[in-house]
Order: sequence, then structure tokens, then C-alpha cells
Amino acid sequence: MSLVKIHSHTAIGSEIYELTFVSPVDLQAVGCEPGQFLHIRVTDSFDFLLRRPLSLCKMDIEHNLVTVVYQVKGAGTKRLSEKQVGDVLDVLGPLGHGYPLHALDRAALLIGGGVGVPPLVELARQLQKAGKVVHTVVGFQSNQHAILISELAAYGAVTVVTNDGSLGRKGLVTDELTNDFCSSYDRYYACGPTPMLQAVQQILEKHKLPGYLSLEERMGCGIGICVGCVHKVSRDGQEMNVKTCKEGPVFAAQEVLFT
Amino acid sequence: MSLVKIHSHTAIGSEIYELTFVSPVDLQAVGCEPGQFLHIRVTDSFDFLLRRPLSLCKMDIEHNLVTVVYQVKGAGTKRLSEKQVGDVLDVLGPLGHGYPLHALDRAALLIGGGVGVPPLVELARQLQKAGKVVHTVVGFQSNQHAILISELAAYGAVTVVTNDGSLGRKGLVTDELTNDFCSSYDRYYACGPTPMLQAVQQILEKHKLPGYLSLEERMGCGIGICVGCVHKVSRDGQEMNVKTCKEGPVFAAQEVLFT
Amino acid sequence: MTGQENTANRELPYRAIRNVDLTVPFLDMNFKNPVMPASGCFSFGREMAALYDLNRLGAIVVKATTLDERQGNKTPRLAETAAGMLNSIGLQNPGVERVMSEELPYLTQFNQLPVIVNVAGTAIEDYVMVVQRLSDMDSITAIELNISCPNVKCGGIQFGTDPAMAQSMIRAIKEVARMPVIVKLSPNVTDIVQMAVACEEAGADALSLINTLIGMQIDVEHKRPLLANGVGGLSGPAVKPVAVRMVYEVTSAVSIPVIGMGGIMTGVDAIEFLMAGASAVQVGTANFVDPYACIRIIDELGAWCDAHGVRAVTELIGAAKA
Amino acid sequence: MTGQENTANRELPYRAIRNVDLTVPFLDMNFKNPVMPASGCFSFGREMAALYDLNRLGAIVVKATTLDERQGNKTPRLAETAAGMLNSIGLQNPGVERVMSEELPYLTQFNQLPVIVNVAGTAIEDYVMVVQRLSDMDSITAIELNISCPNVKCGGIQFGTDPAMAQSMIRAIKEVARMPVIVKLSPNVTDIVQMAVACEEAGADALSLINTLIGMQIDVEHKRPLLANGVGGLSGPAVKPVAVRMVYEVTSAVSIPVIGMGGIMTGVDAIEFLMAGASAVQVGTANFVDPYACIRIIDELGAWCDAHGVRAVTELIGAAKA
Ligand SMILES: Cc1cc2nc3c(=O)[nH]c(=O)nc-3n(C[C@H](O)[C@H](O)[C@H](O)COP(=O)(O)OP(=O)(O)OC[C@H]3O[C@@H](n4cnc5c(N)ncnc54)[C@H](O)[C@@H]3O)c2cc1C
Ligand SMILES: Cc1cc2nc3c(=O)[nH]c(=O)nc-3n(C[C@H](O)[C@H](O)[C@H](O)COP(=O)(O)OP(=O)(O)OC[C@H]3O[C@@H](n4cnc5c(N)ncnc54)[C@H](O)[C@@H]3O)c2cc1C
Ligand SMILES: Cc1cc2nc3c(=O)[nH]c(=O)nc-3n(C[C@H](O)[C@H](O)[C@H](O)COP(=O)(O)O)c2cc1C
Ligand SMILES: Cc1cc2nc3c(=O)[nH]c(=O)nc-3n(C[C@H](O)[C@H](O)[C@H](O)COP(=O)(O)O)c2cc1C
Ligand code: FES
Ligand code: FES
Repeated sequence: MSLVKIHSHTAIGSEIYELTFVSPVDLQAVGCEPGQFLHIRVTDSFDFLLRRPLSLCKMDIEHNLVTVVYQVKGAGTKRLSEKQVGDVLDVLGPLGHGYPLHALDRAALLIGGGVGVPPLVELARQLQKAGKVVHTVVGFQSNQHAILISELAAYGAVTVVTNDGSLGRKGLVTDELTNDFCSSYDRYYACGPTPMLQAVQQILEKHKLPGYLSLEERMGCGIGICVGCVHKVSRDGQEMNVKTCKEGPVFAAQEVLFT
Repeated sequence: MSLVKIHSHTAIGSEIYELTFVSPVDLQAVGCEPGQFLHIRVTDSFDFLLRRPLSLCKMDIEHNLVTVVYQVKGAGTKRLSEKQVGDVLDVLGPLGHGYPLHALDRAALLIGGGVGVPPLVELARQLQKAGKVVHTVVGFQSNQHAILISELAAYGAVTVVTNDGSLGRKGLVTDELTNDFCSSYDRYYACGPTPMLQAVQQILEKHKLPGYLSLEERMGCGIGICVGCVHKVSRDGQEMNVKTCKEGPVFAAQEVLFT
Repeated sequence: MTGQENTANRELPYRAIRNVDLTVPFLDMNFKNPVMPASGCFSFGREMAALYDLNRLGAIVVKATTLDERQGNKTPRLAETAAGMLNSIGLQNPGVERVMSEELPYLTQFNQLPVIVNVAGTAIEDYVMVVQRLSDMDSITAIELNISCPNVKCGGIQFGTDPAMAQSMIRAIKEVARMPVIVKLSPNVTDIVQMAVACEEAGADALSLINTLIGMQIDVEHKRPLLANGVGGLSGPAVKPVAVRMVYEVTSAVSIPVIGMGGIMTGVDAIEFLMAGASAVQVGTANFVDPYACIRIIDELGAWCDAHGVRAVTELIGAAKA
Repeated sequence: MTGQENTANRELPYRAIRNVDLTVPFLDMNFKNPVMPASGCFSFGREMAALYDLNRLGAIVVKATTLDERQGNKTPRLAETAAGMLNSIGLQNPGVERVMSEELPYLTQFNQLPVIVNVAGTAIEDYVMVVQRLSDMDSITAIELNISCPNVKCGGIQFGTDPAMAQSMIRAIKEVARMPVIVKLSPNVTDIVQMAVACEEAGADALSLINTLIGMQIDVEHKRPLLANGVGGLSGPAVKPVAVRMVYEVTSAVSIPVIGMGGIMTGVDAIEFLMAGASAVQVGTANFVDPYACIRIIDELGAWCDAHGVRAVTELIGAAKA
């Protein structure tokens, strides 16, 4: 747990903000995995007792800064959006297990939906740095909700779709996931709303592409002590509830069960 | 209920602040009684659900500003002390019944202890404006807690006592209330901690000086609907609990009962 | 001139939500909206009438009325807690005779305002005498039987936690009452459904819940309970989850209408109670925080319905049940 | 490398309060301070051991352990409420065998840490079998019988609200337990004192209270209860006044020691419980808000005593009683 200063805070879309603050850990010394999250108290008031999990989107190792990108969903993220540059933030993390990189992979397919896109930015950076080909498919509600496209484009090709066709092709990310298209990649990495993840998992299982899903469950502690955030997985033929904060939020796609 | 802007906010003693904000009522149009109070929410968080009552200390009719002076007692006043110039404050009032002026009086004795002194400033101003002689006796813990003396001195003589003798005479305000001294006044007006009020009432009853006491009880609503803030008075030979927020906080000294 | 009257000018603009029907049927009446102040949190309406037109309320519930005048408990009677407050008022009120001669006549000027009188006491006979006396007055819409006040020693609390005693009380009251009887339940029970069903069986026309939870705060500096009375009743946002749960459970078990309350601060809070099954809601503590709370909540309720395509607030009642 | 390990370096400076004796006698032991994490809010200690030295705690209470492995309830299992939260975990745990083989041995490395195992189940026989099994392990300081979990259907909740059933349970457990038995009480009862006295009579060595209040939150946008389970247990600052009241009442009626909990966030909160009569306290929800809550509270407790001239924390126990 650290009290850190807000470095910048700007609107980058419809009710979507990019928030940069001093890293609660020394980035140089410890390093972070893409897909890990920061667990943030939006105020010290008991009105918002629990922390809010937000994915690590970017790291600036030189200045020891981290960036999250979030959408105002409810009262807590609304309150967060009122924070000013220079204000102090109570941040825990980075927490959890992120996306693993595979040494032998040559090309990776990244799939993101809405505010599931942020963790893919740091992932794309690390993949590209490791010499992999990166192609990202991102889907948004509309033009106004489209975020982080230029950031992603710095690391590889980006395909954009929107629900209303106001940017890129009209449709869903899954429309892009043809067998032909997918066969060029060694692995996929997805983050987005649960229905999207479920559809992606189904399609890419058919295409026999292995991958990872970053799951979203309501979190209490974020560190594995409340057992509130579980998701069902199948391991050794056994169904079990595992903590997404501690064992996840990123899981191998083949073990994740949706019900 | 009004949302008003803070105009100035400064420390004027040990953990004592002077806070000036836009009046929630048009002072020109309605006028306020000295002894009335403002009922203030220190934050919109449910951590501090109830408002805090603070006495009207000064009014600036020309700029439509009011001033309160308060001491940090608990978490709520602490929170209030963190408010900045320009911040918005949720204020109800002025509420209650203040100190009545009596047309035929020539000289008034004002007695204040600690943060009971603030309402005497506006009272002294109005008394002096109405042509009365004003003498104020104020007691403080120490030099560091002494407040508003020069303000009071603008309207008449001021006698200061402190518990530790670090300013004025060492002792209690009641030490000053000799029969001789009191005989020069038509009436007294007191505000301060309950033990002080009780002692003042007892002594001045002996000296046959009529007067008023401003009572302090924990308040909920401040407008007479919760019946939380009562104090016992005797009226027509009957003891009864009356609401200090609505019928007070100022009461004729002879009707107030202490138990 | 005092401040109260002055603030009357600054009430919120009344947003007439044209597309939404806020009326709710209650017993054989129609309330113009489902929002009313809770007993003990609005006194007898006089102070609030200086702030806004009471006709805008769905109904009014006045302070607990007892047979004889009561002075209540010693002060401090109030304490602030996390997202809530404790009170130990102890039923201070002028007694039924003066309530009828001095307080209730004042409310008759609000010709569109149903008046519900909260009745409290120590023994069944007290309650019966109060209700008998109130039955002489035509302007009273309903009685709310407070069998659950936690702040009177050897008082009503027994009735509120023992189903058999509650039934005896209700049967006795129903014999003398000329108006509908709403029974107000205590949350300080093991089985709220059992209490509710017992009250319905005994003839209650409606139920209201929850009264306050019993709580205590310690003044650590003075090493003693902060309230002079030791314990007090907990209310405010802190208790809302308990209240919503009880309303949900009770409305699944009885067929008489239920008025929900406990921590309602906003229109959305009120909607939680309606969706949980309440036919109407009461607003207590919120009035102390924001004197305009009731009319603000009515406005917010209308605006929410409007934004969500809800044509009639009655559509929301029980909507959260599977 | 993940973040948890990293944060271990940033624990609060341990302020040794030299002038204050924080030890409290509990049963036939001495705890080095009166602060322990509450069951279900610290898992089995492994995650927390990455943050600070568990030897600093007065004791540890681990997650509810049942006979067989349990997967718990569907998600969402958590909801935030005003100054509180609802949970409906539903006793997810690996079952007593794996708790004994995989979890408890880990804790033996903390040689100054008394370990209390919270036990839950559905029928008396379950509880008996779990306690029998745990009695084989010398490293367990005490059992905390969770007869009050509101999150298991047709589960332990019955025992927690019926004095006679609680007594049968306790008598059966006492026959097999080789360690002291603490009984954890539910606040969802009409008469907490009656429950406490019944437990004492049946042989409970100590009591702990309160477990969570039963609550519900409605997701108004989706018109359904937010928790998949419908209802959940309310904890956090919101419930503190209810908890303090119950501790005050219970400690006035029984002579066995009582562990107080419910909404403790700070040292002063802990002092409220001690002054109300508790011999020790547990900290639950606060661990989620601030992972260092327990050791911060220990420090704050010491600092408060120091500033107030209190030489031994035992002086505070029951200090608020007349
Ligand atoms: C591992 C993880 C990473 C995330 N990363 C991002 C991100 O990078 N950008 C982003 O915009 N959003 C992200 N989210 C979702 C984000 O945490 C929620 O939108 C946010 O907590 C909502 O808070 P609120 O106060 O606005 O909503 P409210 O509904 O008022 O919140 C009430 C409570 O519910 C929880 N909650 C509500 N919705 C969600 C949800 N969808 N998922 C989890 N908890 C929820 C809150 O944390 C809080 O405890 C992430 C979620 C998880 C689990
Ligand atoms: C009519 C009136 C006028 C007042 N005028 C002034 C003034 O001009 N300057 C000043 O410094 N103080 C004044 N006070 C006292 C002031 O209201 C309290 O010191 C303040 O409310 C304490 O709040 P807190 O949050 O710091 O304390 P906390 O103890 O944290 O407050 C908790 C609750 O207790 C109430 N409370 C605590 N102490 C008191 C108290 N002594 N009197 C009334 N309520 C209390 C608070 O309002 C709040 O609801 C006045 C009180 C009254 C009744
Ligand atoms: C100061 C105060 C006084 C109350 N007096 C009464 C009363 O006289 N009769 C009654 O039935 N309930 C009384 N109540 C309980 C409220 O009517 C209501 O049931 C409770 O406060 C929960 O609602 P809330 O959280 O909106 O306040 C009182 C509550 C408060 C806070
Ligand atoms: C997420 C969560 C899980 C809990 N699990 C258990 C449990 O397994 N066994 C138990 O006896 N109590 C359990 N409790 C109750 C706590 O131990 C404690 O009694 C309650 O939360 C009140 O304390 P608090 O307000 O400090 O959290 C749980 C509470 C929470 C919030
Ligand atoms: S959020 Fe508490 S265990 Fe995952
Ligand atoms: S503060 Fe509510 S009646 Fe006086």
C-alpha cells in the first residue's frame, strides 16, 4: 500500500480517462507483468470502502510512473475522475498474475474490447520488445469510446471495429477471427467484457489457437484473503473456484469455464 | 440549504479558525440575530452525516458575507479546517433565536468563554450600534486560545482572563463578576461551556442581574424536527424539555435548569 | 425574523416529470407519490411547512404520540456513526390531547396530504386509549403502531419482538380504530417474517419497516457510553442493506402492503425498496442532513423512471423478485 | 515476480510503545496484544505473511473450515454498501483434511502466533467430525465455532439463533475438543444475551461476536439482487454500533471472556470494544481496505494508551461500564 502522487489525468474518450501516477513499486527494481492490476482507493471516505481494480496500461520506467485507463461506470470511478494532478492516491499493487510471454512464439494476436484494451498496450510493448509480431484487434461501442489505438499501432498492426461502424468496420471483434486470419499466430491474448471473452474462447478453441483470458470479477481485497473474486476453472478434470486476484486475473483460456 | 463559496479561512489561534463564506441568506434583506447559528456539512461524505452548528460571529452586509470562528474538537471540525478558499460549503441558516436587544437598556455585560466568544462579537456590534455601553469579559485557556479580543475592543471595554495567566488576569470569568462590577449593567449575555454558564447564572442571579445564556446541545437537524437537542427549562412552574435549535440556542437565564 | 422562514424561498425547482405516473395505491387510497417522511424525523410538520408545500408529499407520518405528555430521555440523545446516527429521544411528545388540539389541526390546511399518526406507549391499554381518542378525528388517514421503539425502557419493545404480544396488541387496537392500522416492525428480531405474518394474521392493514437497530457508541475519552441513555436506535445509510433484505423477505410472505424505510437518501435508494417489494417508502434521517430530502427524492424518483422508460412507478414494486 | 511480494518491503514502521503493556490474558494463555484478524478476512495467513511478520499479531483466526471441500456461492459474492460491504462467500474452503495438510503447517513457522481455527458445517455431526480431526493437531490454540454464518442455506444459521440448538452443538463439541472452544454469535437475533448465556451454560470457554448482519442490495439497473446469492452478510464500520452494543450487553451477563468485532478500522474503534467489555478484538473488513490494518491498529492502540497514561491495555477492559 502506497500513497502516490497523480502526475497527469486527462479525458481520452467519452467518460474515459487516462490517469498517470507515481508507481507504488520501483519499476526499475521489480518490473511488472502486463495484465497485472492496481487496486485503488478512490477516496478515504467510508462511502467507498473497497478499492477499485484497474489494469496496468503503461509503465514509464525512467520516471517511475504507471498509467491506468478507466471508464466512469459507477459512483467510485466518477469520484476517481474528480481527482486532480498533484492529489494523492492510495494504491496497492501491481497485483495478480499477468500475461506470460512465450520465448518460442513468433506472432501474437491481441484481442480487446472496450476498457479491456488498456492492459494490451503494455503487453504489446513487451511482445514487440521481445521481437514478436503483434497484431491487435480491438472493438469499441463507437468512435467516442475508441481509445489507445495509436499506442497499440506503435507496436504492430491494429484492426478496429465498432458496434455502430463509426470507426473501422461495423461489428464485433469476433467477426475478425476467421480461421485464415488466426492461423498466422502462435497465441492469443484477450481482455474485455465477459460475453466477448466467452465468444473469443469458443471460436479460437475451434481454430486450435492457444491463448489467455483476463477475467473480471468483483474484488474485495485484491490480495487473496477474502475469496470474493473467484471464477470457475477446470484443472485435472476438476471444476474449482479460484481467486482471480491472486491466481489471475489472467488465465490460460483452456481452463476457464463460463456458466 | 445553500451551497456557498468560502471567501477566507485562516488560523487565528491554537487549532482555532476563522471561516468566512457567502451568506446563505441575503443579509440586506433579512438581517440576522446575534446568537443565531449556521448548520454546516463539513463534507458530503456519509462519514459525517450530521451538520455541525457554529455561531454567527460577524456579518459583512455590504459583501453579503458571514464569519464563523471554530475550534477543532473532533474529526468533523478537523475536516472543516481542511477546506480551502473557493471551496463550496453546504450551509443551512442562520437558524434559531439569538440574543434579544432591549430598547431601554443602557449598559450590557457580555461574558464569553473559549469558543463561546464568537457570537458576542456580532452582539457587541449591534449593542454598540444601538447606543449601549458594552463591556465584555472573556476567559480563555491560555494566550494561544485567546481570540477576537481586538474585534470586541472595537465596541467597548474588554476584560481578559486566562486559566494559566498567560494573558490578562489568571483565573475564571466568574472571578470578575463581583456585585460592585455587575451593578453597572442592565443585563448580561453569556456564551461558553456549560459549567461556565451554570456558574455565571448562579452568581448573577444572586446579584439580581437579568440575562441570557446561549446553550450548547448536540444537534441533529438544527430546525426542530428531530427533538435531539433539548434542554430543560422551567416555565410557569413546569419543567419541560425545549428544543435548543428552534427555541434557542439563546434562553432567558432565569428559565434555564442545569442538572 | 429567524432563518427558518428565509430558507423557504430557496427550495429546489419542482421538476414536473410529465411522462411518469407517480401515484401508488395504498389500502383504499391513492397516494400522489410513494414518498413520506418517517415518524420522529419530521416532528408534526410545522417546521417543515416553512420550507416547502407539504401537499407535495405522498403522505406525512408524525412523531410518536403517547397517552400522556413525555419529556423523553436525558441528553446527549444523538450520536453520529459511520454512515448513520444513533438516537435516544425517548418518545418526547406533548401527549395525545395536545397533539389533537395543537398539532394535527395545523395539518388540515394541507388538503391533499394524508396524515398518518404514529402511536406509542407502554401497555396495551395506553395504545388503545390513544387510538380511541384519535378515532374521533376524521382528518387522520391511518395509524402507525410503533411497537418497536428501542428507546423506552420496559416499553413498546416487547411487543415488537414477541409475535403473540404483537397479536394481542393489534387485535385490541383493531377493535377501537376507525382508520386503517399500519404496524411498524422492529428489525431487532431473529425472524422478521414470523413477526410480519403474525401481524397480518392479527388484522394489521399494512406493515412498515424497519424501525432502528439497537446500537451503542462509547465515548473513549470519558470512558462511558456517549448517549445518556446508553443505547440508542441506529438509522441512516448504514442500515439500508438490512432494511432492504427485511422488506424483500416480508413482502414475499405477506399480502398486505408494506412501507419500506431505512437509510433512504436518494431516489435510487427509494427504488431499491420499491423493487424489493415495498408499496411506498418513508424517509427519516435524510431530513436532518437535507431538509429538502423528501421532495428531492420524489423528483429523483420521477427523473429515474423517465430516463428508464418507466411510465408508472407501480411498475417498480417488487420488480427485483425473480 | 508479482506485486504482493514487493509490497512486503513497505510495511509501516513498527512503533514499539515502550511504556504500555499490550498483553491480555485469554483463557489460560497470554496474547501479546488483543488484536487478531477475523475469520474469512485473512484466509489462512499465507498471503498476509508476504506483507508483514504474523508474529506481531495477538493471534490469527483462519477461514471457516468444513468437513468437506466447498466451492462456495456463485459470483458476484461482494457488494459495497454505505460504510460497509456485503459478502456471500458461502464458506469456500478446501475441507479439514487439506486445511490440516496444506494450510495449518505453514503457520507453525510463526512460533509466537496462537492459531484459532474457525469451524463451520451444516449438521452437528459435521462440526463434531471437524473438531475431532483438528484435535489431533497440537499447534491449534482454540476452535472458534461458527454457528452463525448467514451465507449457507439450511446451514449453521439455525444453531446461531436457537439457544437450545446452540447448546446441543456446544455440548457435543466439548466432548471431543482437546482445545478451548470459542463460540461465535450471530447478531441476527432478538436477544443476544439469551444466546450468550445459553452458550456459557453449555460449556463455551469464550464467545466472539458479532458475525455479519443479514442484508441485501438491489441492482436497480438490472432489477435484481446484486449478489448472486440474494442475501449476504453485512460488515464494516456501518455495523459497529450494533456490535459494540451487543458486546456491552453480553459482557454484562456472562463471565467467560468475549472477543469483540464488527467494523473495527482504527485503534480507537478497538478501544471502544475493549471499554465495552471485550477481552480482545478481531479485525475483519479493515484488512481488505488496508492490508496493514491489524498491525496499524496494534500501533494505534499502544499510542493511544501511551498518550492517555494507560500503562496496561487490560485497564481498558470494561472501563465504560458504570
Ligand atoms: C482485474 C480487473 C481489472 C480491471 N481493469 C479495468 C481497466 O483497466 N479499466 C476500466 O475502466 N475498468 C477496469 N476494470 C473494471 C473496474 O474495476 C470497474 O469498472 C470499477 O471498479 C467500477 O467501480 P465504480 O465504483 O465506478 O462502480 P460501482 O458499481 O459503483 O462499484 C461498486 C463496487 O463494485 C465493483 N465493481 C463494479 N463493477 C465492476 C466490474 N465490472 N468489475 C469489477 N468490479 C466491479 C467495484 O470495484 C466496487 O467495489 C477492471 C476490473 C478488474 C476485476
Ligand atoms: C448552537 C451552537 C453553536 C456553536 N457555536 C460554536 C462556535 O461558534 N465555535 C465553535 O468552535 N464551536 C461551536 N459549537 C460547538 C461545535 O458545534 C462542536 O464543537 C462541533 O460540532 C464538534 O464537531 P466535531 O466533528 O469536531 O466533533 P465530533 O465529536 O467528532 O462530533 C460528533 C458529533 O457530535 C456533535 N458535537 C460534538 N461536540 C459537540 C458540542 N460541544 N456541541 C454540540 N455538538 C457537538 C457534532 O456536531 C457531531 O454531530 C456550537 C454548538 C452549538 C450547539
Ligand atoms: C431522531 C429519530 C426519532 C425517531 N422517532 C421515531 C418515532 O417517534 N416513532 C417511530 O416509529 N420511529 C421513530 N424513528 C425511526 C424512524 O421513523 C425510522 O424508522 C428509522 O429512522 C429508519 O429510517 P431512516 O434510516 O431513513 O432514518 C426515529 C428515528 C430518528 C432518527
Ligand atoms: C468476506 C468475509 C468472509 C467472512 N468469512 C467468515 C468465516 O468464514 N467465518 C466466520 O466466522 N466469519 C466470517 N466472516 C465474518 C467476520 O469474521 C466478522 O465476524 C465480520 O465481518 C464483522 O467484522 P468486520 O466488520 O471487522 O468485518 C466473514 C466476513 C467477510 C467480510
Ligand atoms: S479480491 Fe479478495 S480474494 Fe480476490
Ligand atoms: S437539532 Fe433537531 S430538534 Fe433541535
